[in-house]
Amino acid sequence: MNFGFNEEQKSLGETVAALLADFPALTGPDPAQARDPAVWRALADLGLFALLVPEAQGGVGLTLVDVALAIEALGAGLAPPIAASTLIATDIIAREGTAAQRETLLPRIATGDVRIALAVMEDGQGYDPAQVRTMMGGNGVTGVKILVPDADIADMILVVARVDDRVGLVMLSRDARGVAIRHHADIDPSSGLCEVTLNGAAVMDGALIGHAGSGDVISRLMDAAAIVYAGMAMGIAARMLDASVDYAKTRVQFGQPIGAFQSIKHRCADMAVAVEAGRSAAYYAFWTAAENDPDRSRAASMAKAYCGEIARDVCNETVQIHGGMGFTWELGLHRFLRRAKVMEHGFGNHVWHYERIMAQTLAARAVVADARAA
Amino acid sequence: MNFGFNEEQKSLGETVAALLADFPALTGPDPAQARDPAVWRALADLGLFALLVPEAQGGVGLTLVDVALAIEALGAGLAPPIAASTLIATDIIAREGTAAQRETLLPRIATGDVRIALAVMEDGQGYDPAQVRTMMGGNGVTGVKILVPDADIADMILVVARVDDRVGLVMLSRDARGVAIRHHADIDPSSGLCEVTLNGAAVMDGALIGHAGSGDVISRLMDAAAIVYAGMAMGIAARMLDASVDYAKTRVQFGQPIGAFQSIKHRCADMAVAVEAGRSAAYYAFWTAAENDPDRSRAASMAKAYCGEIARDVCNETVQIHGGMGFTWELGLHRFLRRAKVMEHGFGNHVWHYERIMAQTLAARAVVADARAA
Amino acid sequence: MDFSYSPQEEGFRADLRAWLADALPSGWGETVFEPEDEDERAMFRLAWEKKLHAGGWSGINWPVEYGGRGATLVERAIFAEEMARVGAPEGLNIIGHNLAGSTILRHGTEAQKQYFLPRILSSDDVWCQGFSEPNAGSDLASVRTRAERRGDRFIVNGQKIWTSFAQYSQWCFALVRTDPDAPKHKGLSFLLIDMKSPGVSIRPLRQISGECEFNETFFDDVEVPVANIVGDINDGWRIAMTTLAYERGPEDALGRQIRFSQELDKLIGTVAATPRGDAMLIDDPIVRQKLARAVTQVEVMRLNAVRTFSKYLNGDDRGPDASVIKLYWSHAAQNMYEAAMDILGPTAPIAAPDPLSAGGGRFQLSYLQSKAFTIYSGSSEIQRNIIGERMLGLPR
Amino acid sequence: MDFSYSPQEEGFRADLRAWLADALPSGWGETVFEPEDEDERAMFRLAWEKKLHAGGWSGINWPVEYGGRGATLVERAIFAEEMARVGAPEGLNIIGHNLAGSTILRHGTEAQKQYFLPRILSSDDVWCQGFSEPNAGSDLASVRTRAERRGDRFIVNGQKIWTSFAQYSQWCFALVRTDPDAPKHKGLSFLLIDMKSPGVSIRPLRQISGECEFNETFFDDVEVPVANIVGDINDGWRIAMTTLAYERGPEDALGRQIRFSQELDKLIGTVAATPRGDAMLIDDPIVRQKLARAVTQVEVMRLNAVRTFSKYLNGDDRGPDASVIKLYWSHAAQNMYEAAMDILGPTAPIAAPDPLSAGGGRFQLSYLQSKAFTIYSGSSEIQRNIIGERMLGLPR
Repeated sequence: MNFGFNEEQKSLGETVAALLADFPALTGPDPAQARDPAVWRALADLGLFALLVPEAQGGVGLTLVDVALAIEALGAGLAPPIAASTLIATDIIAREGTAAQRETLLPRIATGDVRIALAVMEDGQGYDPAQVRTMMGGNGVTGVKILVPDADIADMILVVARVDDRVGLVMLSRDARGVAIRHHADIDPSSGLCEVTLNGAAVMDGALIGHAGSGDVISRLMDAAAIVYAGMAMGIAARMLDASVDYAKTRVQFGQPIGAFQSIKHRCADMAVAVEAGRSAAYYAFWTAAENDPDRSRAASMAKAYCGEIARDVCNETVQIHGGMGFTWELGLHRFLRRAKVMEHGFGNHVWHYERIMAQTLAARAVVADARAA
Repeated sequence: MNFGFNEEQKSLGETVAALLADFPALTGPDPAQARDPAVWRALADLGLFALLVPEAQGGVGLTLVDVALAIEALGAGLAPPIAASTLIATDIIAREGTAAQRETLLPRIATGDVRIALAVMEDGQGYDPAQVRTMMGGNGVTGVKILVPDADIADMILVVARVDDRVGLVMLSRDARGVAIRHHADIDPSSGLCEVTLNGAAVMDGALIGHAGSGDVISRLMDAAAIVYAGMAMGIAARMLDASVDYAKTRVQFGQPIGAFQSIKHRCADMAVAVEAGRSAAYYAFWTAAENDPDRSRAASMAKAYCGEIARDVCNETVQIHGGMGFTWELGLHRFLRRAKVMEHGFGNHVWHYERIMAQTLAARAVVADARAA
Repeated sequence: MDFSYSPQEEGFRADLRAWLADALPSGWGETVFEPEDEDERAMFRLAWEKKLHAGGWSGINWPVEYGGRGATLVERAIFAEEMARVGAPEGLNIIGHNLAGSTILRHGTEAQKQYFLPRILSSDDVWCQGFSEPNAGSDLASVRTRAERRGDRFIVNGQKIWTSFAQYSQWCFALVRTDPDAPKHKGLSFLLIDMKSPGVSIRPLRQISGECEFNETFFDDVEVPVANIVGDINDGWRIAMTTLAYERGPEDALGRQIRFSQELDKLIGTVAATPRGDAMLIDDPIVRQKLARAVTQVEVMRLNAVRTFSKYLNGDDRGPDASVIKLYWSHAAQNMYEAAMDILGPTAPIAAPDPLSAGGGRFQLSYLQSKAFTIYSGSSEIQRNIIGERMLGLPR
Repeated sequence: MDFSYSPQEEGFRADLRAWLADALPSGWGETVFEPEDEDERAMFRLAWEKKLHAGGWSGINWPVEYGGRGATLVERAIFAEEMARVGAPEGLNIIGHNLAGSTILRHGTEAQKQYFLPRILSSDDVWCQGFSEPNAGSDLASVRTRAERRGDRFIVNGQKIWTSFAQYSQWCFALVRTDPDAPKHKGLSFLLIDMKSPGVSIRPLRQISGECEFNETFFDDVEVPVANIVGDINDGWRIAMTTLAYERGPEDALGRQIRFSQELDKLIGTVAATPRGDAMLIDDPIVRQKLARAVTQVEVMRLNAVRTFSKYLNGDDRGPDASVIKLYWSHAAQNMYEAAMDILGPTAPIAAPDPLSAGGGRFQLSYLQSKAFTIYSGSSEIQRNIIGERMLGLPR
């Protein structure tokens, strides 16, 4: 048992962070300027999208836990959400895809030639993927998906839809007939949130992912996405903590750095504890996903709920600690606040995940009780 | 319009506070030593129980708002709960009682010869008085009431029970046939919490309070009790704030009074703001009860929910600010913590009252909407 | 304690209500709204303020001799309630009315009162506030903007920041250093500066919400007549404390509370009309808890302000209670908007003009704006110091 | 990162599990419980510790030469898990094992190790901690208890407070002032004091929960051999910091986490079995949110401890991370018990032995006890100073 990352895992995180730092507009004040398409190519050239692809399909064959720190760096660097979406989709295809899907898609993902957006939510249905009304029928997929990050720049869209009375995953080409995309107006234009209207959208051959499998594909998707979002949330939180501490060391008021005042010092300490706590939850969840551990869904929900709350709190505190500078547009702290808020609502907010934790906890208790009774 | 208390109202509060201070065991460390029966007599001799009794029945004819500061003092001084219970019952009898009930009961209440306990809750039914199963039938009242403060020292018990398919209020003599009383074991022995088992308990003549009236008697009871408890909670909170500030001024660590450290100073400031906010909510609620304002139930629930939370938070903070001394038995801060916790759960906790606020708010919106539509 | 109204007060209410019914555009708040564009909105608000003034409803509590109508505190509260009831527009010259005017009334010379006060009431002069500087935020007394006396002029040099609405202002009241050698609180003066003076320049400062309410204002050898000092030279700190007491006080809080209350009502309406699965979002018990908490805190904001009004009415002086009021409303409002973003669920991030934005997308902008509440007008940290030291008597 | 176990580790677990099945009384945790009486419970816990020692399960991670079995950190975590699984009793000599032993192992002389360590492992010597004094709480370095050297003896005079379990202890480690003229951190020494020495007296100190876990301990001309100093004279502050790092560290947190986790499980079971109107309390969505938050925080307590264990395993030094761990668990546990009192509803205040007390009345006592968590072992304020200054590098 060891809860540490190895050198390769750490180095991966540092490399991604360094790469993103080369694109300062990503974290610059204007979210509308933060969607440089060159970032995708640079990440692909780095090999990021090959990491989760099995060696048989030309990838590196790593698991989610191996890329945990890289994902944290994607969060901290406000990378385009399509990077995370594609990694999540890769995990699903590699684990749940048919041999044909794997052979067709994964080599192209590995080289960065396929960007995949994730389309889960629909208006008026809350967060639960079981509630979707989008339907795959004989003449294609029909329904309206909302809040799909970076759908406009994706090559493919992985859609949660009803198929044969079950909720499943369908892969569409973004250019397919019957696919219409509209940008949302929203608080974080850099997330590229889109509404995707599917009107008998043409499906690809073998477009159903994992439908013949364990039936676990939707919960695997929600878990993987929750964990990746939790990791990115911790990236944001850790970066904001660093910004607060740096500011507290240099900003002088009343003749001393404000970090000498307990009101600032203690708040930084509480944030540091929250960041460590959130990382504990997130890293453990990454591990359960990598191992497909029985605790996976509970761990994923704990990470998503808790890390989302922490990122929100730390962003708020960071604005406060920066005082007047904190609420300027130019300093750009709002970029992290906005992104964190969008991510908080992606793939289930804390209320939805806390409810899911409770359901998982009670189910696990029932199993133990049954075992004792037997 | 004026949100201030007049001199008589203030003086009443100060007089009650001074009287209770003459009984140091009330706030001493041992809750089991804090039930001196002489306190009741002293409060009665002061005339406290005549205040809400109309002049026609030998009282002073004041309303709840006139005694708000006296009730705050009862809270701060950890007075026996029977004092508050009797004041609440007085308000109900004076407003909802029949002429006969008023003539029979109120003069004896005014002189302090009748102590009245309030029996609302039952096991397994939550906080809602509409859920009681205790029944008044032909051969008396049957059911089990729990968490009745000071039932053992009461002369009468006002019981929420089902009567003719409605929920009503029945007055019983504590000594009546079929009434059995058992002390609870609980975190605040000074509250005298009892289980009251009614087994065909004999009722007095004209024992039904307000049953022929507006049907508002139960909500008036819950509102009056919520408001009185909110007032007492603010008494506790204000006293704990004072204790914290005093300690922060005198306890020296690292060469200065700890109140000079922002971690303590700012927490005291936040408590002071909370105390002022809670008082705003409580005092307004007292006024709505005195005037039977249409906003009464919403104001009562706001006061009970909010002041209960504030008292809890301030008690917790006060223990923390006192450091090691704070968790000693001898200093006695735990007495306030324990009492506040018992009061938090009396007559609806914050969750129940927040739900009630929402119901009231939505009902008021509907009235406005109807008015606009008409 | 008495929350009921006298016949005179009810008469005041009836007059105002009748006037408002005439004065507001037909369909106001239902089909007619404020302009979206920031500049157009500012001009709309200015026009509304002038209309109020023409109707005799500007600065109602000021003495009649300076153009007010000597309204009581209670009438002032009624005024606020009625403005809320109809969702009246905000004003542009809030700083003029609440801060410049109140400060000049309290500390100004008779000549200053005669000149400035009527022009504030009529909003011929819009005002901005020149207190903060890049290195004097929480530590306000460390301002460096210098005013050197030369004959009957001060020559002002320096930079102010967070000067709200400077771009629309004719005048600025500023805290400046007139004695660089004195201890920092003792060398400050309170000057009234004509924004048209040569050497005044402004640069817009975009805030977190993307709006440009604030500015940096630069003073480059700006000449200010010595007659434009309020109070004595080097006594500016005391004058500024009065201004801050008004900025943080119940008048300001009551106006804000009304807007928060309207937004909360809109939120509840939105939630009540939002389907969630087979039911409505308002049926969710967790959502109801959050809303009820916001209802309570917004109501307490109002009660805090009214209670402090009553203290003044009963003869108490203005004191650190202004900090209590400001600390409370700023956090309560932040909590409310954070709760709104929580409650609105998956579509919370969707803003206007997206057709899917909940409640017309107003909560997203307010949410972002709310992050400034606990920072401007004295950060929460400063308010806690003031409360701890001046109200509770804790050591510095 | 790897949370799976090696065959050796699984073997360790199997051995322990088999031993525990034999060692615990039949019906343990179901029909057989710890004694209610405080003194009887202490003796029961001592007997259990001696049984563990006889079975070879005491101080398992200590070096074999001092009576341990050189267990790995992972085995230690497994040990904690298995003790949790069976709900094994706590020990009485926790301070001996975790603090006295660890400190002597790190800083003691060979003679001290040879003498004290086996006696700690066997719990022949129970230990208490003499750090705090009435005027040295958060400001620990201001201790006034004096030790004057006279030949081969120190003469100790003064008063300690919060000496847990002093009434059952044979030994006390104490921080005492050996140079009253030096700066306050530089004049302290770390002494091992025999509690049977003439001049030692104790007075029980009741705590908020009504229990007497703590004491005041008085030293009146107590003679302590100079051989009983740990580290150099006047170097006691450094030694004490080691002790505190163990007190706040992952070993302590993991043991506590297990008890919190058991109590939370009991709470969930109680809530699941509690009717509320026509349904069960566990069906209430608001209750479920609160429980899930507690589940998460209690799990994070465990993960924090394991993560810090892993840092040590991977070669990192003990540092301010102990403060992170302690600050987290203390507040998370307080939150949990506050939530329990919330969730249990009207009957929450009803305690054991009342038949109506929820979950057997255990939550009420734990709730009261939890108020001390954020105060003892260094208050939260002190932990935040340590984290702010030593971990984040913020100025003093």
